[in-house]
Amino acid sequence: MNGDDDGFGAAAGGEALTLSLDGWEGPLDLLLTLARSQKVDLREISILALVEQYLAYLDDVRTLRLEIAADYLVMAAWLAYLKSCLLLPKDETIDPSPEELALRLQLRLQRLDAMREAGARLMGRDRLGRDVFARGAPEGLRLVRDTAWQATAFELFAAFGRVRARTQPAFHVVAHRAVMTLDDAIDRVSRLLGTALDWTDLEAFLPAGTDSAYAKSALASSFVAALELARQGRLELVQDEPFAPLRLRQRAN
Amino acid sequence: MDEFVRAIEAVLFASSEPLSPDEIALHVCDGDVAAGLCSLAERYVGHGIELVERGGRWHFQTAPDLAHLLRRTREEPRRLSRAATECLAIIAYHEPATRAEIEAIRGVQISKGTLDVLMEAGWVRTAGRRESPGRPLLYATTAAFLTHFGLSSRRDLPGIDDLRAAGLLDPLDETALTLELESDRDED
Amino acid sequence: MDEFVRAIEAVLFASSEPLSPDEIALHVCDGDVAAGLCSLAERYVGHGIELVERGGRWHFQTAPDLAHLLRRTREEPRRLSRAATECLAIIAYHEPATRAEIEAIRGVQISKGTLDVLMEAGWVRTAGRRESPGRPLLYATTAAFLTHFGLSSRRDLPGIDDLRAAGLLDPLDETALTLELESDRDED
Repeated sequence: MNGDDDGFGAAAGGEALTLSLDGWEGPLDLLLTLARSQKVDLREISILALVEQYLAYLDDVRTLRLEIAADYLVMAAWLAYLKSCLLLPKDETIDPSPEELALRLQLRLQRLDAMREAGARLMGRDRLGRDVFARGAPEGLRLVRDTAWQATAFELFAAFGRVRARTQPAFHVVAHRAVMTLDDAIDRVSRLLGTALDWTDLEAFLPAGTDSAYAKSALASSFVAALELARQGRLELVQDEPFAPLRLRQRAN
Repeated sequence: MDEFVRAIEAVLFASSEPLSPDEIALHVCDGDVAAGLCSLAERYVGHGIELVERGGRWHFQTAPDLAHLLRRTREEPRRLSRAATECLAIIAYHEPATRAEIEAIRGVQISKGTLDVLMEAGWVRTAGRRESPGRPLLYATTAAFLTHFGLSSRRDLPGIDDLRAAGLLDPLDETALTLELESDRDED
Repeated sequence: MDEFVRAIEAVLFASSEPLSPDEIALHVCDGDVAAGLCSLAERYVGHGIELVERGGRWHFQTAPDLAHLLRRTREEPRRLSRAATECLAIIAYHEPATRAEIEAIRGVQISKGTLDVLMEAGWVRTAGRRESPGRPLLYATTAAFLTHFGLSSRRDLPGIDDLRAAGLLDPLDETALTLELESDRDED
C-alpha cells in the first residue's frame, strides 16, 4: 500500500489528517480514523457523514496524485453506492437493505477498532524482557537419563554354563555295538558256500540264535559279502522277483 | 521452610525456562507440586521478585513495579509494526485464525513478513489447517506468547470477555466482507 | 518488605552477572546497599536459594545441598544382553582376563560396546596390564559386582560341578541358541 513518498503528504492537510495514503493500513484503517474524528462512540457514528468524509478525502488525494491504490477506489465506489442507497427513497426489494449494509460497515469498524485497541493493550502489558525480567543467570536444569543395567545371578551362572557347554572340545565316543564286519561276512559266506550243494537262501548263511541288532548287521554284511563274491566270480546270485528270497550257489569250476 | 518447597524453589530458580508442575516433579521428590507452587508464590508476595504461572508453566520474574529500575540496563525488545501488532491481537483473540480472516478484519492484505515476524518472535505458530475449501493454514499463539505478555491463559487477554459479549469476536460473515474486498481476493 | 531491599533483590535476580554494591547502587535509589544486602541474605537463609558474596560481588545461587536436583539422573532399567552377560561371567570366573582371553573362552568375538557396558554398569574394571607382548589390558570384577549378584566373594561363584548338577552345562538346544545369538547381535 505504500507508494513512493514524493512529499505531497505534507502539502495539504485537514485538521488531524495528512493528505496521503502512505500512512494508512488500507481503506478500513482510513475509514476508522475518519470515524474517530467524529468524536463519538463508533456505535453512534453517522455512516452518511463518514461516507462523505471518505469520498472527500479521496477526492483531495486524487487531485494531488493520479495513482491511488485500487483498494481505496473500490471502497470509494462501494461507499458512493451505499450513500445513494441511503439517500434514495426506501426500496424494500433491495436485500440486504442499505441500513443493513451500513450496520455491517459499522460493525467492521468496531471490530478493527477493538483489535487495534487490544493490540495496544497487549503491547502495554508488563512484558517479559522489557518490564519484568527472568533470572539473569539461571544455572539450568539437566535431566540425565542413565541406564540401570540389570542381570540376575542365575543369568550370570547360566551364561557361564552356556559358554562352557558351547566351547568344550568336541570328541565322540561310539559305544560298542554288535556288528559283523564285512571281512567276517566274506569269510563266513565263502566258507559256508563250499558246504552248500545247490541254491541256498541268504538267510541260511546267517548265524543262528543271535540278538536282533547283530542279526541285522549280519544280514547286511552277508548281503554285501555276497555281492562282492559275485563280483569276484565266485558265486552266482538270483532273485525271482522283488522281495523274493535271495539265493546263491557256488559258481561251477 | 519446607524441604519440598525449598526444592521447588531451587529448581524454578535454576531453570532457564518456565516449568510445568510435571517437569518440576521430575526433579523434586514425591509431593504435591501444585500445592508447593501455591505456597511458594504466596511466600514471594511483596518481594522484588514473584512467582507467576503462564499457560500452565511457572517461573520467577521481577515485580512489574520495579521495571523502571531494571529497564535502563536492557534494550527495548523489537518494536512491532502496527500491522504486526494488530495481526497478533487478531490471532490471540480469535485463535485459531486463517490469514483470510486476519485480512478481512484489517481490511487489507497482510504484507509479506508480518506473520513471519510474529513466528520468529515465537509468539505465533501454525496450528493445522481448517477443513474448508482450500484447507487454509490456521494460526494460533504459543506458550511463549503468554509468558512474554504476562498472561496466565488466553482468558486473561485484556477485555476478551467484553469483546465476546459485544459479538466482536464472532466468526466473520465472509460474504458480507468480500463485498468490499474484491481487490484483496487475489492472494487467498 | 522494604522497598529498597525489594529493589536490590530484583536487580540481583535479573542480572546476568554477580554485582558489586557499587553496581547495585546504580540501579536502586539512595540507601545503604551493604546493609540492604545483609538483610536480603538473611531473608534467604533456609530457602532453596541463597544470596552469596564472592570476591565483593553478590549473586543468588541454588542452595548447595539442593544442587543434586538440578542435574537429575533418571535411571532406566535395561536388561544386560546375552553377550554382555557371558562376557561378565567369563571375567568373573577367570579374572583377571584380557579381551583376547575372553574371546577365546567365549568362542565368539566381543564387540567394543560390550565391555563398555559392563564398565558403565560398574561391574567390571580394568586391572592393569598383562606383562606379555602387546601388554593387553586386564579386566576384573568390582565390589559392586559382588554386591549386585549377592556374592560375598568370588569364591561364592558356583563351580563347574555345581553348574553341571544344576543342568547348566547340558548340551544346548542348537536352534534356540541360534535364535538367541541373532537377537544379541543387534544389541551389541
